[in-house]
Amino acid sequence: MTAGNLIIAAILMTALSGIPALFLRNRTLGQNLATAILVLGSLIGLAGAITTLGSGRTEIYGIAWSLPFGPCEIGVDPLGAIFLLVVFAISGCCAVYATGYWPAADNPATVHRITFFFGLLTAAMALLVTARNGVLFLMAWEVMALSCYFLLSTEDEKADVREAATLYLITTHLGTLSLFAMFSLLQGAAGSFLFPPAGSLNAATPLATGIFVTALLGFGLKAGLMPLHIWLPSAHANAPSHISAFMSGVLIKMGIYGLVRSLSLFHNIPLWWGITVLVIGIISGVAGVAFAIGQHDLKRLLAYHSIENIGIIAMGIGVALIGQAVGNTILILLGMAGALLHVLNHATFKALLFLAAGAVIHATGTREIDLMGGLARRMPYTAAFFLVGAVAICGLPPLNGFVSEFLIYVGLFSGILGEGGTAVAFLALSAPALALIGGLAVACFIKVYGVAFLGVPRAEEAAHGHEAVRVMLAPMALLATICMGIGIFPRMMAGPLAGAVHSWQPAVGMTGPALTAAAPLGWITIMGLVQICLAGGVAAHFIGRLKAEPVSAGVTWGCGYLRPTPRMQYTASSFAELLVKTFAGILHPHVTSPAMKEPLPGPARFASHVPETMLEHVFMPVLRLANDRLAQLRRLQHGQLHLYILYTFVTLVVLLIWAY
Amino acid sequence: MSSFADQLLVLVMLINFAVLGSSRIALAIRAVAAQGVVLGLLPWLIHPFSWHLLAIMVGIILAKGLLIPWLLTGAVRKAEIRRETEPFVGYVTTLIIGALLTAFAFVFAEKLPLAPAHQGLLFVPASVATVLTGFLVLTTRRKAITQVIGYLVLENGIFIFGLLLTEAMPVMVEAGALLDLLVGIFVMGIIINHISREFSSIDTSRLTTLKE
Amino acid sequence: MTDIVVHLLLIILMPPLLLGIIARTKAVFAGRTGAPYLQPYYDILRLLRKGSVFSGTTTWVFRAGPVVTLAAIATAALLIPLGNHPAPLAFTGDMILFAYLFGLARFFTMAAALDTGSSFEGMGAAREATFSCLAEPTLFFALVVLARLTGSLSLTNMLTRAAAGNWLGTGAAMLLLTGGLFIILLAENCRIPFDDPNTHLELTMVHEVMVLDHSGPAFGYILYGAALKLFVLGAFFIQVALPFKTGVSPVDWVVFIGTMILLAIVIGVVESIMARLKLIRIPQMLVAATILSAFAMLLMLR
Amino acid sequence: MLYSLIMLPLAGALIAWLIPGDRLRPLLLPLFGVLHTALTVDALLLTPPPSPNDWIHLDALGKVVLLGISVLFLVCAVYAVGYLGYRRERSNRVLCAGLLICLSAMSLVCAAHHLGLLWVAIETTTVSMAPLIYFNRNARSIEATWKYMLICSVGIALALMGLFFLAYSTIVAGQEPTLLLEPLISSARKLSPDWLKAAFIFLLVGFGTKMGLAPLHTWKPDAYGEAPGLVGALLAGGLVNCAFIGIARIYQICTASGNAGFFLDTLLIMGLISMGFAAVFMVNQSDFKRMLAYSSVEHVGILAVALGLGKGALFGALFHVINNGLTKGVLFLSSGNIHRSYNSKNTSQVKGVLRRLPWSGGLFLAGFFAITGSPPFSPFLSEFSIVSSAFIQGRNVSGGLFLLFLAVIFIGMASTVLPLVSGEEPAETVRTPYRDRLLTVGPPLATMLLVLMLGLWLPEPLRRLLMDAAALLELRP
Repeated sequence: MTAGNLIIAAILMTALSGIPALFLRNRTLGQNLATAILVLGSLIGLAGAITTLGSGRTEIYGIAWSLPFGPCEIGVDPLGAIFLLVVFAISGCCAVYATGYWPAADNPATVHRITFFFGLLTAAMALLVTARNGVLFLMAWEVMALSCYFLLSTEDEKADVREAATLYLITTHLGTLSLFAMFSLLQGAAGSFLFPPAGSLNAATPLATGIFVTALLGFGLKAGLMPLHIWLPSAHANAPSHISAFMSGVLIKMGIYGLVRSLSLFHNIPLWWGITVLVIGIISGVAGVAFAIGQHDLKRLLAYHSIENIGIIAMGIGVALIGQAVGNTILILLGMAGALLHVLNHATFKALLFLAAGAVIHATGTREIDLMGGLARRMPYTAAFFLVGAVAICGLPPLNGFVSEFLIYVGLFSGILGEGGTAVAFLALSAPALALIGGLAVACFIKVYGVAFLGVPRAEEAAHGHEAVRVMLAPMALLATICMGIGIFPRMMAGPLAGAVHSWQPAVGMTGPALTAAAPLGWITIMGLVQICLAGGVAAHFIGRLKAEPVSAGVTWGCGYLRPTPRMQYTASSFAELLVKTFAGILHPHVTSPAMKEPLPGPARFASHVPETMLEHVFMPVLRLANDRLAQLRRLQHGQLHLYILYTFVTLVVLLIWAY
Repeated sequence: MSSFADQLLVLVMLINFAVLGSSRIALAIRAVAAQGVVLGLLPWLIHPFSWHLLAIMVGIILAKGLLIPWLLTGAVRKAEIRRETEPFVGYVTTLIIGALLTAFAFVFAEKLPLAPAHQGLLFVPASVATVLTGFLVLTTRRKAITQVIGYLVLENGIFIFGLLLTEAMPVMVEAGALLDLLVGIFVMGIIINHISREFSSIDTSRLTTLKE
Repeated sequence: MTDIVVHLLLIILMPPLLLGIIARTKAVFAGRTGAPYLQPYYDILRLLRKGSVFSGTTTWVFRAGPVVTLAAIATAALLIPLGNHPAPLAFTGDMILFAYLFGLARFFTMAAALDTGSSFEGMGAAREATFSCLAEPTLFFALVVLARLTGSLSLTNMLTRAAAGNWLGTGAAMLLLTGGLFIILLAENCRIPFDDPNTHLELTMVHEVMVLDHSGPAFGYILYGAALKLFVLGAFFIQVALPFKTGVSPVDWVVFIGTMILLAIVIGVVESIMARLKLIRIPQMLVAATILSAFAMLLMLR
Repeated sequence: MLYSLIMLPLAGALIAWLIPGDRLRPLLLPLFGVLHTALTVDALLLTPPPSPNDWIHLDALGKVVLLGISVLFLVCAVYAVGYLGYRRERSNRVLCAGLLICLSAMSLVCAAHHLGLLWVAIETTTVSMAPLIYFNRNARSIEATWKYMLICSVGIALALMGLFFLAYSTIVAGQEPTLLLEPLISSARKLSPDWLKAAFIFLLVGFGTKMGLAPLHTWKPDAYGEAPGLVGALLAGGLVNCAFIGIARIYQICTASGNAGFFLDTLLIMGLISMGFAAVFMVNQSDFKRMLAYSSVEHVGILAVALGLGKGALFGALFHVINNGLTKGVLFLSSGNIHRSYNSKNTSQVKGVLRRLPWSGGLFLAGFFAITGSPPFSPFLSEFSIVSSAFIQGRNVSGGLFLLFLAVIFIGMASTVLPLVSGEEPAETVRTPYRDRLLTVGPPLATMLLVLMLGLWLPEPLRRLLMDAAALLELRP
């Protein structure tokens, strides 16, 4: 049983997982059956991906198809395997979670829709990653997009769900159209719809430039790079939470995969490609997290963090491209390895966060964090898992987020040491940018965690929160474990990553040790352990002291005020106010602040809300303008028959005059 | 002989102007009928006699000269309308435009080579001019019936050209031409009746509910 | 080996002394006798022996806060070279870990603050979050400059190689850098003019207000952690600002300790002669620091 | 053999006219539909030896279109039984007879190799459709019919003029005067280029009117909007393809004449203009049937562009003829159901179709995805092969415009279709007797599955057939 066969089996199983349920009268049984099949398929797929990563071999299978687009192949290589790992792992977790979060008993109308399209979505993604023919790729791509649309619009009786779904569908289709152009151009360059071997195309041609631009457009739209991210926040916010987790964890990574895969086909890459990707990455990262800080809808906030992390991944890719341009293999290795590892890491901790958020929303019935508070008491496990995710996404040691950012940082710094004016300048600039992103992320997540889980309940909803059921907690626990595992023992990823980078750019003749040499992953383990030991020591001492000395409970010190009420707690808006003010230039927040005139002001409230500025201030106005212009043209269809005949007449005459 | 054909063609073109200038529908119908008769005579002049030719002539004169005018007059009588009041473009203007179009037709005809047999004949300009006139009527008149007349003129123009090919072209294509003409007019006649029933008038400028 | 022992001894013993010196300096300026130099040691030891009071609203996060914070700062202390001596733990890219450990410490301090549900502590956390992420880039500009300057990716080399020679070579850059770093040093350690460690107007405070509710051993850890942070960042600063080195190990230790004490005095002086900034001015100062170090970087890359 | 394809439906029409009962008559349609399809398949399988100078014989091009038309008619015929079940108030004599006459005329179009005959056949389809558009007998339908009739007649007249020019070009060139296709193609190089150009222009405008290329498309939204769903389906999936054959025949001659540049450019430009027009009119279109009409304008534009591009796009063009026909069938039939059920075709009243009519709504949605070229439906394959051949030929501007228009059209259609199918159904909508039944849902469903199948697996015979047809249109150097 080779890796490829395993993957193919997994694709088939996941694709069909939802079908039996359609014919079962007992919906709960159907859901469980579908989940079981899906999980089994995912496990098989994981086995396949892991074998590939272990062996580092590439397997190509020709498949017989009758479509007039040349031969068709599918293949599994380490680069793809990394993404397959993500697809199958997260898919399995979300499916299990769904049985608790979206039980058939409570949602008889929609459960089949969800299980069916979820399986289809998983399979489409896996197929997408293994496709080696442009047309097959496009088909998988669109099946993915469409099934995701149906999942997203599950609750289409809600108006904003409909809006989000429509926006998503339109943007994703625009991306697909841009990919039409890209694969056509690629066919022109390679002479066939089959993907040419990695590094076989010369990037210094206008054709290649066209491919690069269209790829950036098409895949960037899916990945949610600024300013193409407009669909992402509302989509992630309005989908059912496990779908949000899957979208944010995996779907947008498919855009990254497409970008990486299409870039892998080129050699002799011009510097400006790398710089473009790097700068776009920086913009997405900083702007994404800045927008996130302004949100107080839990899921919208997490969605903007997806944009941020996609930005970080793009920065890694940019570093790798710059490395190719200046011929510095260390940069290629570290940048791409960092990017790929961050794909994996973001998938895990973002899925974890969304699942935890789902549990919270399930318990409190609201997405508004200002209505939560004190949940750590009522749902301790969820709170703990969310904390793990939060620390990880902030890139703080000793969790996995740190490792991938560490790789990218080391890449940046080793680029800075090298020669080459422009490149060095941009790399040097991006290190502090990444630091800024990290700092803002910390600010944002301490806000979420503090306001939602700590303190005391701010509203009824939160007061009656209840801990999630086991089937919801188990996936979270698994994901949290992965976060810690990779964070403390990153060395186990060194081999796979190096293999993936190698299959991305065969020129880089690197294997496991080289990566560990370039970035001391072993030391990260040591430092992690040191941290844990120190913490353990202090904790032990602390506990000892607590045992030894009297411990009494009191009320929070209100600086003399003895009857604090929940409404006195700092809200998300007020927490973010200073930062939102600092970034008001790009955020355009809607602020309603009290105007204090008379000496003894009456009751007043402060609230700030950050809209999807790109959409509101750039895209919609343009579309509206275009629409008004077109309205003029629509008068041509005025119903006057004789003028219709005149059109015919004029066409005839014009053609005659043109001809003679 | 051929010069005489040319004179007839000039006559055809004059009839075009009559159609353009006439405000009374009855007159326009007669004019078209006359045009049909003239066209029916033309083949006689350019082709040697043959029974086949005779058949065609008779057929045309019957169809274009009698049957269709009869249908149209019937429609007019049903809808009780005498004259085309306020067309979209005034009569004088249409006449001028018609003149320009005729000129254009001659220019256009200049550019096209003729078969040796037809050198110096006015067939091409005449037919093009008539077609354009038909268009002009179609685009400038309000009443459905007048638009049908315009369509007839258009058909006549095409038929003029068809004469150049009478022997070259198999019968059934002419038959096709006639068939098309007849069926077209027939269906239109029916519809005109329905229009007058639905809208109590056959003023097509009222038919503008379907639009963006 | 001895170096490592000395290093450990210093990071364990010396930090509270700095606080003592600063306090004494301020007392002198205020014309008071002031508390003895070792007062902070007494305070910490006393606190460790005291019992604790926990607010009813708090959870385990509140208790974990000080522990994790102290552990993180202590780990960072193992990465920083002192004087001319390599750090006990040094590897490629350790400066990144160094920077992020402070992030971790901050995260848990703020979490503990928010756990109390007090509006004052929330306020403090909000300010801390804002200021620290504005301070972050400056540190990294500095790291970029040092990396470029010394051609190495490890704190030990960056700081020990940053010899007085650099000042002759790229004086302007170093000057800007020093300015920037000094601002960060004060801001990160909540000293005047950014924050006032011993006022009791909660509305004006940043760090102190976050730890209002802690008591007993936990508060002891916080106090010690703060001192250690001052020590570590101070060490970082002086090795950029005053890279005096002889190469003879004992002498270098003495020089290092001397410069640290000098730094403490300078901070004391600054605190005595400056007033606290208005809260809205603080971000501007931090951005200014960022700009200074950014210029320094540009000069380096040129 | 071939003649039976044409005669059989005529006989059917006669019978339909004679049968007195309205209940029984519709059953004739599926009967003759099946017979016709059987004959078609038979004709496709065993090919009579090609006889170039025959007025009627079936070449690959004709086969492709005939196949599409026959299948579509069968679908509409079965649907008609269910549909007319809801329209007992009207006599369906004219409808049934008209449909069958139209079928025979369409078959003739596919088989005709004498351009005169071809023209007569196309004309017959036009005339036979007029009373069908008028089926609803109200002010709107009569207006639509009148416009359709007059504009199409003008167009067809111009086409006749074009034919005359073509014939005359042979005379001028001193060739044996003929309107048979093969001789014309073989002697194309000798024809007088000026007359040929004129002929091409008149024929393009003529058949273009029938096909609905902008700005000659003006009758389309009205006719499609007012005609019953199945008539709309036949208009969009059948008659359009007949007109396409007309243009394709001229294309064969013109491209064989040596300097094809002018003809190709004209087609390309007309096609792009049509797509642009469609794009403009689809944006916030509130009447979903009119929207489908503009979508049809778009797709004839695509066909024209494909012809204009030539080379690899030709395969796409022919494949698209079939795909577009079938998909339009699905869309019009399901939209007909929706119209029946809500008794309105305005998006302001029609909402939440997926909840009220899960099957029709789902089909409409699927059809929308298919027609906008989303994989895995077959229109994706044809549209993609067209656009990719544009880019491969280095016609980046055309390709870019093509994609741009597709993008705008998708936005327009999506913002009309999605609110239509999704959401809750409004409370105040009228209750109508219509329910989704096997006879009204089965046919479009089968067609949809066919479209999906073709998108995933192109049967070898069909593929070879398309290849042969494309070879017929190939530019001969």
